[in-house]
Amino acid sequence: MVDALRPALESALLSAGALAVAAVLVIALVLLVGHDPREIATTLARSAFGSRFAWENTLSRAAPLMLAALCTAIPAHAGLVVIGGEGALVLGGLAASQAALFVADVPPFAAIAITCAAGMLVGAAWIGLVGALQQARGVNEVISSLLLSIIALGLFDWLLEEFLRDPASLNYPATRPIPDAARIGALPGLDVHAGLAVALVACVAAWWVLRRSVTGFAIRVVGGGVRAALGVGLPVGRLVVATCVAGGACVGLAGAIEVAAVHERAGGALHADYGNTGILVAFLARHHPLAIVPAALLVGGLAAASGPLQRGFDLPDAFVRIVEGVVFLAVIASETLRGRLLPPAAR
Amino acid sequence: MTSAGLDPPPRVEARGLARRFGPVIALDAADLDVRPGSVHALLGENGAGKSTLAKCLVGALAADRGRIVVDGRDVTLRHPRDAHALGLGMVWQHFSLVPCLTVLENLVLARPDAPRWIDWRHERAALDAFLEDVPLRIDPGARVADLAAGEKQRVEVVRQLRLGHRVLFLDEPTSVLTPQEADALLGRLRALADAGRISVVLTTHKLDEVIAHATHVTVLRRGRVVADAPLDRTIDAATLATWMVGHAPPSVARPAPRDARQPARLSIRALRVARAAGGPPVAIDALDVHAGEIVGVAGVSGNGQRELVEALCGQRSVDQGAIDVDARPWRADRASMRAARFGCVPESPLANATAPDMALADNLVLRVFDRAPIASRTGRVRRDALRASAQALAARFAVQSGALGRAIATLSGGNVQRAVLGRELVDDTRLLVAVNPAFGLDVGAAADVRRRLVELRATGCAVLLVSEDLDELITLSDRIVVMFEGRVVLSTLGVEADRQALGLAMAGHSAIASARADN
Amino acid sequence: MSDPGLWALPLALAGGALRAATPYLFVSLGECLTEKSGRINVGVEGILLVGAMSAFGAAWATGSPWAGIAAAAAAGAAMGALHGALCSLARVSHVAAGVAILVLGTGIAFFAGKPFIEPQAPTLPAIELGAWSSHPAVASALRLNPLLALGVVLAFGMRAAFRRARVGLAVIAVGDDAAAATAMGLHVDRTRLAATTLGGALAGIGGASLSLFHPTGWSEAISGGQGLMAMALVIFARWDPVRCLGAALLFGAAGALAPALQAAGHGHAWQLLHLAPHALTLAILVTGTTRARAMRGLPGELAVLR
Amino acid sequence: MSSSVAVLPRRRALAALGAAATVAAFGSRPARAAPKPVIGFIAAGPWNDLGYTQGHLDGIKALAAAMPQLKVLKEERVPEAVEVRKTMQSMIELDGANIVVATAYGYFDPHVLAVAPKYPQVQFFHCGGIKSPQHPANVHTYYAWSDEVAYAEGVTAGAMAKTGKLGFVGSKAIPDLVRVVNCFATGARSVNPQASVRVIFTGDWANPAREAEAVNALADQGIEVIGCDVDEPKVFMETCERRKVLCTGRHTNLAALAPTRFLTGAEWKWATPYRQFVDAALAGRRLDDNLRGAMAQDYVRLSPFGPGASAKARDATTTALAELASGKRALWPAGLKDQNGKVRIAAGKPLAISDPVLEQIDWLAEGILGTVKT
Repeated sequence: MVDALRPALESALLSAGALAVAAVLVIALVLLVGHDPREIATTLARSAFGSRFAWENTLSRAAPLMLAALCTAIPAHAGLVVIGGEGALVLGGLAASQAALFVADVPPFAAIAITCAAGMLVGAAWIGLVGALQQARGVNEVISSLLLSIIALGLFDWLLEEFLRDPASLNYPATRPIPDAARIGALPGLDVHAGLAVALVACVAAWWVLRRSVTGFAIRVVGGGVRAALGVGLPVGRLVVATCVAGGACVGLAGAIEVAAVHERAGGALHADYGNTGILVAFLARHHPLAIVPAALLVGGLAAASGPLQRGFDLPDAFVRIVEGVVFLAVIASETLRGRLLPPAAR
Repeated sequence: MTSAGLDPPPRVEARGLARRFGPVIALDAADLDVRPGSVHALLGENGAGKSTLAKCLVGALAADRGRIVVDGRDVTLRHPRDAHALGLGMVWQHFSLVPCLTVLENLVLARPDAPRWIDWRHERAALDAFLEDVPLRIDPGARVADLAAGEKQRVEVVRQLRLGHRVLFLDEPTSVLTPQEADALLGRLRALADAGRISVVLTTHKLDEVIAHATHVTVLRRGRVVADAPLDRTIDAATLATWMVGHAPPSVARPAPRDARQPARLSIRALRVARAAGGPPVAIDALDVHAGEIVGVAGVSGNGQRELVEALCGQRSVDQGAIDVDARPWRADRASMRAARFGCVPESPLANATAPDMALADNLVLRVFDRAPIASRTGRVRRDALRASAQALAARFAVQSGALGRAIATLSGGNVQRAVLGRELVDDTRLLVAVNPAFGLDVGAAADVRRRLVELRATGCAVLLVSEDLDELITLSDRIVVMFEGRVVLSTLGVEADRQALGLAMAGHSAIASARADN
Repeated sequence: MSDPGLWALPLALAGGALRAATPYLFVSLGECLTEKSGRINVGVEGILLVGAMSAFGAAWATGSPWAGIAAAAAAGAAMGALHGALCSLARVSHVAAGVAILVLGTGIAFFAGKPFIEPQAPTLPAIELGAWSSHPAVASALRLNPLLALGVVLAFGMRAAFRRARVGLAVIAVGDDAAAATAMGLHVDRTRLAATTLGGALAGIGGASLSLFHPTGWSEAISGGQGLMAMALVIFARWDPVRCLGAALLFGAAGALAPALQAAGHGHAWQLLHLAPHALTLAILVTGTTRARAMRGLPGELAVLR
Repeated sequence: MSSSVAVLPRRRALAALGAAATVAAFGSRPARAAPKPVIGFIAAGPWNDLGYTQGHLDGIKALAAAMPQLKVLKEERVPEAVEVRKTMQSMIELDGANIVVATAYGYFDPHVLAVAPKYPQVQFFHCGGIKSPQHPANVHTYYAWSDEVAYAEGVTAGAMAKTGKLGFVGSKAIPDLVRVVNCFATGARSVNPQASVRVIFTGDWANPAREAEAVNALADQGIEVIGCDVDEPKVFMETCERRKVLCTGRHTNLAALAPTRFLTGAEWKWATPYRQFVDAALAGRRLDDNLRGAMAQDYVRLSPFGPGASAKARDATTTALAELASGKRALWPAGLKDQNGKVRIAAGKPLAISDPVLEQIDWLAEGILGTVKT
């Protein structure tokens, strides 16, 4: 077998195996609560991927998850575990909603660009701070990103309710609606907003930069061996902070798109857990930017199936959470077999 | 709990012990006789086999052949537990103390019979009583993390004694100690041994220590015992040095001396770099490497060579002083490295010079991936060009073919070494820092590496060669400096290099002498 | 009765501290134990929920709140053991394992907890320390959670164990330097698994305190991020169980500050008050760490955690 | 788009609302004959939360019990984001729903408004939103005004509080809550002019720990009766019982949670509008754009008095309700001042419950201690 194909094949085998194990566990759970696993499976598959509408449903839910996952996946290439995307997402959305208020008379394309740029800027600054603290002071990025995320959520509430609330938003406290120019519409011929295209482009771009470009190569060297990276003169600090800035920009963009394509304003509903679910997606994808797409589709598909499962089987929403948890558990546990499943050929 | 001094130490003998690691014969039919109450030095260069011998005797390593006899009885030591039962224990080079706990806590926790609930007053009293009897000064209440290396070493020794061990093996015990600390520690151990309470076996390079503190010496070279004698006044440092390093074979490849002095490419002035493991900082007042010159750095490992190399490679920050390359301050960033055509082969290349989980091919191109032909104009990594470059670099030192796509961590140590050499010793290198470049290679490959170094020198490259192999240094170097305790203590021309003088300097002989002279 | 006004503030803070401290205390003690052994569990929020749900369910089914506590401890231990087992697998990220615990724990708690939202279960009897006072506010502030009493004992007990018990020192040793601990003959993986399991059990009991004492009842909003808060608290307390107690009381008081100020008629920017503990923890983290030296008290093995 | 848009007067949304809201009347214009109704309900919280969402669940259950042959769909914990759009579509596309009821405030603008035009044959009902003429024709809103029941609660509370010190725990300072607090205070002051109401907003729709802390803070201040409007008041009630503070309920009948301290409560009765949705669909009739109801329309009700309520308080409450119903007493009386003493309702012009001004009220009435965003 060609050596170069081994890692890819091993990843595929591991994922397949993990999904199979997860399926067995879920089937056991379904039997335990007294349903027919075949019916559940059929409903799940049908409502997630079984029709044009199901695909639209799944894709709509997956789109923000892809961008949010990049917030964890990109810094992971430089060796950082960032789990604070949620806070950067809502702050990015809030910034976008404010920037959009100034672009009413700007041509739509520019208005959208400015709106998104504002979200990206704030997200980048927020997560960039995580990288900067890690490089400058050695503060563990897991903990600092978590704390900063919680702080961001509190700041969001405070800014929204004290300063930015539109009095006309009445019973759903929110900022003023953004002008039409800044709104993002649906993809042509598809009932999914254009944020999906942005997310796909971002994943492909992240893949290209991280896996194909010279800069990405340098980033992976930093993540793979800091000492070697220093030894060949790579600017480790700058690269680490850059990955955080890029990841933050992605999740901030997710917030901006939520505002521009879905909410048309920033309100409490921006805090819809995409940032946290994104962490799950990133780990499911083993931080590979292209694998984020199927991973997000899996998680989005499960979410899409939640409704039909609730309605058809009277299963609570939490059922899908358990399935998510079991799948995730199996996938990360399977990582331990890497390198052992297909050991490299002996000399 | 046993109290010190009750049981006399057992006599420990090794008869014809042998051990090989793959093709390397680490120990070849070695004999050793450790008599009760002796301080027995195992002297030898790196790789001479002294640590292997010691490890076999404490059950940390199984011998392939030979017998171990304790108090006249043949014993089998499969595990350190077996050695513990016989009263044999080892103080390792790397401390096995938990940094955040106190000395007393460490000592108690290490005891297999530690009580579930510990009465610290009782333990403290017991330790104090124990220490009254043992001339080792330690502060039981101090946190290990706050201790200097010498204090830690004393704690390790006390721990062995507290565990009831009567024959203590110390692996390079003074490598991280100041001369004063080393003197004090070994003096105390000698006193205990003289009192007949313990035997000590210490592996060392340092001749002064042997002369000052040992009662017996066994000298090993390339896995064989070359000398074994009680120490008396007839044995001086010069004799030991000769035993240890042998008589050099005539050098075959000694390069012709450069006729004209080239300008200094690397220039170090008043450098101060903090040491990783504590201890005195690296302090180099002046060191120059000129174009077309190989400067060898001799010294026992752990005397600051590593920190010097790390500072040069940008892996460690410089506290004070200047490193200049081509008369400009050295920034160790990619642009400067490129401009200086800098190459570096550090020790433990897998950990220090590779991204272990990345493919061999990727690791081979770490110096060139951001330039044509690998980097395209658009900033893309061209995989075909990368593969071609990697293939070419791999071929230079015959790295396992067909492994280019494999994670480099899955390759053998020799292959990793060759891969890093292939990457760093390219033809246009103009400034090279290399640490043990031939380490782990077979004879042919080692010769190839050395030939390559000479070729580089001939093309005007400046080479700083850090090596634990004196033969290699003497053969290749235009000048040799010896590092001891972070300082350059000797500088000599390669052609004039005297093995004995080098050996003495490496062992700190001249340093101690000059330090004493200064006072 | 006269209007106590701002004078009620210290009393409210004291009462709030005593009421709200218990879950913080147990979760942080559990996390402290886990982190001392060199592991981190970012999924404690999930364990807190599982604990609250199972405590309520068991108390409801058996009629005994103590059975509820036992159930919470068992469920928490199971989740902790799962986390510990995941972490002991080579190449598995501790953080990812924690996220798995968070998702799975939340799912299990919400799924199995559906039937327990509406019923009422017996709650833990309070220790009425304030019975002497005729002032109802004083009496109420001093209605002590028996679990808090247990937690105080536990905090001091844990500190004592970390100082005096062989097993406590062993946990510290494996968490500070696994290589040295192994050289000492300690079993690193086994010790860590035990610590993580026990840590999970404690977090479960923290959940029991939520559903059986304060604020009582099972609802999906019951934890309100207190598990995440407790993670910050461990850092705030610099990995010392008794300081965890102090920090838990402080964080509890901080939670009572905003409503107490509003009740006294001072209601501005109180949203930010809820952030104070996190911001303070971050500040401590940033000022306490330098590139060269990890924060004092930080278990050595945590510095390299992934 | 259906032609019914045209018949709506082109007025501002709030004005439209005011006109339409005197009764929850049926529109008179018949629509096309509808197929068999399938009704889908969507909630942001968990169904059985003993709170806001439970209020809807009770209505759904009553509807299902009354019409066993009706196909009823429901989905919980649907975020107010793209999820709710897809859930609405999923109910329509996969399960054939032709009536969609969205119960969370955040669902309306833009989510319901965005999905509705894609399914003109489906009727969308949103709880709490306000439809304006430019919104899609098949969108309706419905809501129940709790002003009278809150006033009644206030009367009971005021009559029970010897010192006149009342408290109130709210989630967010939104107009709907401000209305309720103001009516609560006005009611209390109608029996005890010295009564004061200290209000605490927790900032979260549901945060049991903070709500319990709020009750404790109020109780520590010597407050005798506490009202509430949070999404999940279970813990609020239990804490009041424990602190031996009288309390009033919200959303559903919570008497069991505070057996000795429960006075009364403001309950929704969503079964009424839900029945109207289905009946209208069956009859092929079109409902008003903005359906509103209060006590008279059986959209809300007062919980039966609990043991905590004295006979005097019960009488005062019953009297007050009767006087409100007969118009003898004004719910929003002329000359009502805000907490700073500024007159907010002009003399001689009491406000009707349906007055659109109340939909965006942002001031607290006299006697209330607390702040809303200024």
